[in-house]
Amino acid sequence: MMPTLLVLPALIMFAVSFVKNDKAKFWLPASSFLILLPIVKLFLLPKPYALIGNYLVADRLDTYVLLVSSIVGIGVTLALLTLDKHVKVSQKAYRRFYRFFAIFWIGLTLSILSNHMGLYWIGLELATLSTVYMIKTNHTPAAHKEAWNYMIVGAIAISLVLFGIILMYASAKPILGEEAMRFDLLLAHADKIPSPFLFEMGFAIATLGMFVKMGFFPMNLWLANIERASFYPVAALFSGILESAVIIGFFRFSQIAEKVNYAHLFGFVFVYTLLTIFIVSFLIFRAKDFMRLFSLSGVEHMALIALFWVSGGTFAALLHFGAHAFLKPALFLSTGVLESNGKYRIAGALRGYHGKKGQLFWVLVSLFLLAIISLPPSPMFFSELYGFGAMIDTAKQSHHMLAMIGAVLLLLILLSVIFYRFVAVYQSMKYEGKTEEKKVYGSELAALMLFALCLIALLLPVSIDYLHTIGQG
Amino acid sequence: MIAYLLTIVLLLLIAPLLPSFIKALKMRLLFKKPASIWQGYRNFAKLMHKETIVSEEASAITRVAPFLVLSPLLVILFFLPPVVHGAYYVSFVDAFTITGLIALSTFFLMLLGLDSASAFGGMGSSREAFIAALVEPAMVLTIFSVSMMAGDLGVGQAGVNLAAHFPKEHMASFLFAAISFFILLIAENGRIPVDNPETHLELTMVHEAMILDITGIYLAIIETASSVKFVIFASLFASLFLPFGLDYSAPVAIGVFMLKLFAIAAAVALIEVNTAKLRLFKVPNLLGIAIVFAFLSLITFYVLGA
Amino acid sequence: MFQFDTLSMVFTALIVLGSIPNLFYSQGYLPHIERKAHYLLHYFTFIASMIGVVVAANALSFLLFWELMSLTSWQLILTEAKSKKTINAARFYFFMTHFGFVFLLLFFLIVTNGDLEMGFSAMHGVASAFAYPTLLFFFLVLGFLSKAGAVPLHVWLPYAHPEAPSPVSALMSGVMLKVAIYGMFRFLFDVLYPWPLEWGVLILVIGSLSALIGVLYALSEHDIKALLANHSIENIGIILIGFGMGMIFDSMHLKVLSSFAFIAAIFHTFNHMSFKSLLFMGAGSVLHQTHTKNIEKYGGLIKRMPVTALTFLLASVSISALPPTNGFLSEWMIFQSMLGSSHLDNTSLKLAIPFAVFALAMTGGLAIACFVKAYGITFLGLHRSTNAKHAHEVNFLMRTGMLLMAAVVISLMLFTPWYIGQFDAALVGLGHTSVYARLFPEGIWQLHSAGMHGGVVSPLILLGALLGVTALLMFGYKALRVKERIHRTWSCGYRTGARTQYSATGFAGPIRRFFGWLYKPDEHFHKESIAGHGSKFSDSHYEVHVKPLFETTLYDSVGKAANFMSYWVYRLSHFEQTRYAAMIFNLMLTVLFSYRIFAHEFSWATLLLEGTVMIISIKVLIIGEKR
Amino acid sequence: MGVDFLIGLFLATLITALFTSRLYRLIMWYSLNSLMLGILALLIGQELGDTAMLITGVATILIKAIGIPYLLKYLSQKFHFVRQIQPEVKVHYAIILIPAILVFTFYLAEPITHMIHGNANYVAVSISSLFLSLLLMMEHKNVAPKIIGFLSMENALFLLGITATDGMPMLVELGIFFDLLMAIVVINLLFHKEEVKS
Repeated sequence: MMPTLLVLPALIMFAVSFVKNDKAKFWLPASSFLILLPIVKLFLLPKPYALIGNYLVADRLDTYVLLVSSIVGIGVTLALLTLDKHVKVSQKAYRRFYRFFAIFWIGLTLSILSNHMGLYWIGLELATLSTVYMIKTNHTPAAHKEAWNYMIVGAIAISLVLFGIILMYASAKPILGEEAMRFDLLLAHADKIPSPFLFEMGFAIATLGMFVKMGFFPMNLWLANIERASFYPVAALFSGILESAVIIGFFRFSQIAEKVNYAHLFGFVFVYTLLTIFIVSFLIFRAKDFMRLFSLSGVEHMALIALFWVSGGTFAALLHFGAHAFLKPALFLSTGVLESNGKYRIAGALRGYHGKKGQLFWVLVSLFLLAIISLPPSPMFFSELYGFGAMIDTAKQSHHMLAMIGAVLLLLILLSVIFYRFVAVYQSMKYEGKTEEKKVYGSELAALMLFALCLIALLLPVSIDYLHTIGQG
Repeated sequence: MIAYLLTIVLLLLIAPLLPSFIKALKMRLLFKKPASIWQGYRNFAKLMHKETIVSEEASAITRVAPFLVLSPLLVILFFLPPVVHGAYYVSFVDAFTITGLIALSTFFLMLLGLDSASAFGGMGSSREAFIAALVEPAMVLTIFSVSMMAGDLGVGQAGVNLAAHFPKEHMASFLFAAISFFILLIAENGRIPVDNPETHLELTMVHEAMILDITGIYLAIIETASSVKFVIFASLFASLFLPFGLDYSAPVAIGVFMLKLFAIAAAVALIEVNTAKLRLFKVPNLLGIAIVFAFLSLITFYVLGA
Repeated sequence: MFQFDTLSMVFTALIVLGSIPNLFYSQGYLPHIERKAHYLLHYFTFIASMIGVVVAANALSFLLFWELMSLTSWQLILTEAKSKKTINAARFYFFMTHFGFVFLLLFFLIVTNGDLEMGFSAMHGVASAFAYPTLLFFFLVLGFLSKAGAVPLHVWLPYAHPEAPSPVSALMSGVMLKVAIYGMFRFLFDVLYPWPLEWGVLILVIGSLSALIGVLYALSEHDIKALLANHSIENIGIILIGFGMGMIFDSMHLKVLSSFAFIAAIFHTFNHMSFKSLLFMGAGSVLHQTHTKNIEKYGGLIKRMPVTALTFLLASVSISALPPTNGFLSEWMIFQSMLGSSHLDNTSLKLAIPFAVFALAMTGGLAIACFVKAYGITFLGLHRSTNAKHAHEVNFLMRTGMLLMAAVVISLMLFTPWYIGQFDAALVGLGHTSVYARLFPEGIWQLHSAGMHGGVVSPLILLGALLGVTALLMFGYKALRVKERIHRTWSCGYRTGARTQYSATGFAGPIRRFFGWLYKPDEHFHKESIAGHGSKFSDSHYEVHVKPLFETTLYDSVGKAANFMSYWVYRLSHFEQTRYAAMIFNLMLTVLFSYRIFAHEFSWATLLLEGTVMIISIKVLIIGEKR
Repeated sequence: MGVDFLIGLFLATLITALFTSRLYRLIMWYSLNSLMLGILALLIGQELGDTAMLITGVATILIKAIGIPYLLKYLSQKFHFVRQIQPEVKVHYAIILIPAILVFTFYLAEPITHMIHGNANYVAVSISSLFLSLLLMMEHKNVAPKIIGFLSMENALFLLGITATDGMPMLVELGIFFDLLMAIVVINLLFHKEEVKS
């Protein structure tokens, strides 16, 4: 019952996409709200709650991630209503977009809720493949090229993940048998794995795959290029839902790896993310259009989340994750308006809005822009404080304290490079350039409002308590 | 107390005398027919009877500034070291306050120069600001150095202490301070080689340029202020660097003090006769020497204790 | 969350004193601001966040309010963003303040062990257990001094403050910088106590340099608000000299002198708040009337704007540290504390302190020159532009603001003992010795130095004497009933005009020439000569600009380095467009190899091997051969 | 014994594919590669008596060794692929690289030899075939050989799954097959879209 309810909105979407009626699309946002019902129910149920045997299990972590990604899904369906107002898209392609969006959503819901490495991978692969088609909806040569690109790089990345999963499975099979695919059992028996090196190799390969998929070093620009070439909701889906699914995999794998050998895990992730942020910060320093800017900043934030998580700042990582998952789709969705009709101009993008809707729009976008560089009172401000706190705490217990504090300092300076660029972009958007009239539609505004409300909700004591319990549990 | 007040009155009275004395001495040294040494009083009396012409462009500053130029200097007179042993003196006022009061007077003088919208006034103020900026640090350093040798930061007390115990063990820094202070005396009072009080040529004027548009009683006040300033410097020099002769009975001591003042004036006159006025941009070299000596004096005292 | 000890309350009082007159002024200024809602929202949040910072009781709320303060002040600078200059200044400001925040963040994370809700006193234990306290000190100094604008982190100040609306400039320069000073007090005392001697010397040297450099660049400035901003650097330097002396004395166990120096520093903090706010308000009023910040376009405003001129004069006298003003008193205290050090037996101190004395004295002289220039060129003489000719006194609210701030200045002058009593209480709250009784042993009339054989100053007597003598003289003048005649200024037979007056550039000319080696001025001289004569010309134009040395060396090269780096990173990243498979291949190779080496068995030989293999592989597979 | 032999053949077909410069030949090598994998699965499945693995083996042979190569050939004819595919990495580099990769993976797998009861070399071979597939992908600029590279990567995965873990859970294997099919559908669609546009 519960699993059906969870994928019901996606199924409805899939079904509606075959209806050749223009008005049918209005059903989608309404139906997508339905997903909140089973999720609320999930929150109330005792955890872990088995949805389908041991395959799909809802625990505290994935319920939260599911909620976040579902809200993004709702937001995107809202914003999709007026996609055709901003970009050229045929009715047929539009419906196909919905169809593959539905598959994508189902795949990722599966991934997020899975308690099984294999299922997790299957969901991810399903989502990856369906994305290819979503990219293709845009009939431009660039989109075509990027779709292939995504197909191949995505396939490599996802194969690496599977390869890693098999290695990890192989390492634990002697003690767990076929059950070695289950996250919870692996976690429970992590310290008894007979060949930790094999596990670590598997973990390294799987993590590499996931990192490539999230655009970490050295593949920093591919996601940006793809998001540039495709319609803007794709970028929102990537940053909100796909990355949620990938990062929850990383969370789970690293939880196990932490028990196998914490020092190795930390060293690996620390060096890798530092490298990533180094590259990304300088790429951002030169970024000249919104998509690239936001996409690169997404990479930066994912790297930070990974770093916080392995440093023991689970609360910080989850808060940061939530904030990012709300902020980034909101920004990506607003690029549809900011770059009205394909003009990628940054200067003056926040000018030329009239009426209540316009005013509200630019205020919201400004707030999101400032929140993404973790200015208070954005949740990111707090998550970065706690995250870096966790890092310093780890640093103090290590043998290389000064080196690690130096690394954190470097990291913070790199982040301030990004900060500088964002400030420059924001000022340029608001105070420079010509004023051109731009139109904002209610549906987009509703999506942005939804994200804004969720951001506020993240800071409520209830949610903070919940996130704290995930960290402890 | 009587000696104290008497000294102040006396200093005030001889203030116009000293510049006239220097002028007369100079003229004699140059084999000219000397001007009367009472010329200062005559000028004062003449100016007191004249009407005041106020510039059309000038503002309220012109009407207030002359008083504010004079009053800090008058206040300083009360803080000088005693000239007679056992006389009342204000012991505590330190170098920074005295320098500050002099600077306050200069500040309003410079504003006065700028007020009349004349090119001369601005020029004078600009040059004065330049010179004052370099004089101030040297002066603070010098007086502090001496005060510390004397063992008290209050200038009055320092004068007394120096008279009681001449700092033979700190002769080096004492000498440095004396040289520095003498240069400052010349610079602050606009004597050759820093400024020429007798010229009205725009290339050379500093002090005179500022007060070119001041007339009548205002001019009298400003002139008094400049002579009071000379007296202050001269008596500071006399008390701090020539600290002897206080032990005589009051009239003799005062006489010795007056002699010292005239000796200083004579020294200034001698220097004026023997040097040419420096170009404005050479002035920092001279003041640089003062600053270096002042700094050396402090450092020598601090680090070497000599 | 919040705490209200004496130090916090003292600084809250500072903020309140700085803000209340500003509120009036700001209200008067409001009609000229287009985005009123934006302005008001950020303005009030700004004030509230400053108060939030000084009463915060844990790292979390401190950092929150701190960043909020930066955010709102940044937005306030952008209130009237019309020109590229404003936008660049705002960006630079925000970046610098964030840069400082980074260090503060690190500091707090280290001293709280990541538990940000820890109180300040609990941090002390963590900090003393930390192996490298000097590192913490450096973080703290970089964090707070970048906000306070001490050398070499001062470069943003002369850009940011002039671009903000005038009430905000007054708040930023007058009040916000002091919040950083509060931070220094709070965390050096509560968390990092006791201090090694070197820390104090460092602060002293930074302070001396800031004081000198600030005033020197102020002199070369023609933009009145930038001039004032440069003076803020100078005054922060003076405060830091006092602060450094306090630290030095404390590490030498001279508790009384230490308290004295700290009190001097706080007192100067208050004084600077009062007169700098007043000066910025005055400058704002002038700007408001003449629509230019260029000092060369002013002149003669005293006749048109008497209230502004009078208050500006008061503030100018005070900031120039001339007796008997409050500015003089605090500098006097700092001087006295430095001279209390004559018997300290430490060679580095014996060299550093005379240098600081010299710097402070030099600063005083140059500050006088600078304010004669600022006041004389702005308010005296003839108007140099049409706008200046038609200027009027500003509206009632703005005048009220200025007068109220003038009242604050005067109150600091008159009620020095009371204020010092409060500062003393704050220091006692921080665990220092009370020195109030030593400073005022004979009642409120005389302020004694805490040092041995220290000097004494009696602000009230001095003020009374000066006022008395002046009044007497003026009364005498009145009694003489002198005849007065009004006449044009004589200018060698030519007509007196605005163009024959001395300009600000000319005024500062000698000093600029003397310090030419430091300024390296950028001169533009253009002359239309007649018939080839060098000395005869119909038209000429002379302009001189001074770009700060630190900016041209330090900041520009950092910017260049960032550009260079990003260029190469960008070029490298573009390999992934065509060679993604090779990238992933090499990445896998590196990661697995490293895991093998680091996770299984480590040896330098294999590490070297890995390096070699990776270089070859990257060369062959990614970079490829040159075409 | 037979298992080792088949693995050797699997690797050999993959390496040969690396040097191929014709598309159809490449497809054939891929088909042979998949065939080896299928036979391997059947062999091991029979040894272990694992029906799931037998099914996998049959499916591998049907889909990967016959179905996909056929489909690819069909697509290439339909959409006129470039059939002359010159590897970008020069042969003399490849000659050094391939043994280097093998040596490296054996060195990599050395620590696990005494950790697991199975043969650690299987893991090594699987990883090296993963690397070789990546090499195949980076050698070619055209899309078709890249797809084959991706498919051989899938084969490397299966090899690992079959040899190192003695078979994965049925559910996972089916899932992988399902995804593979979907990948083919998407590839087909992508080509079709290209057709429609041009």
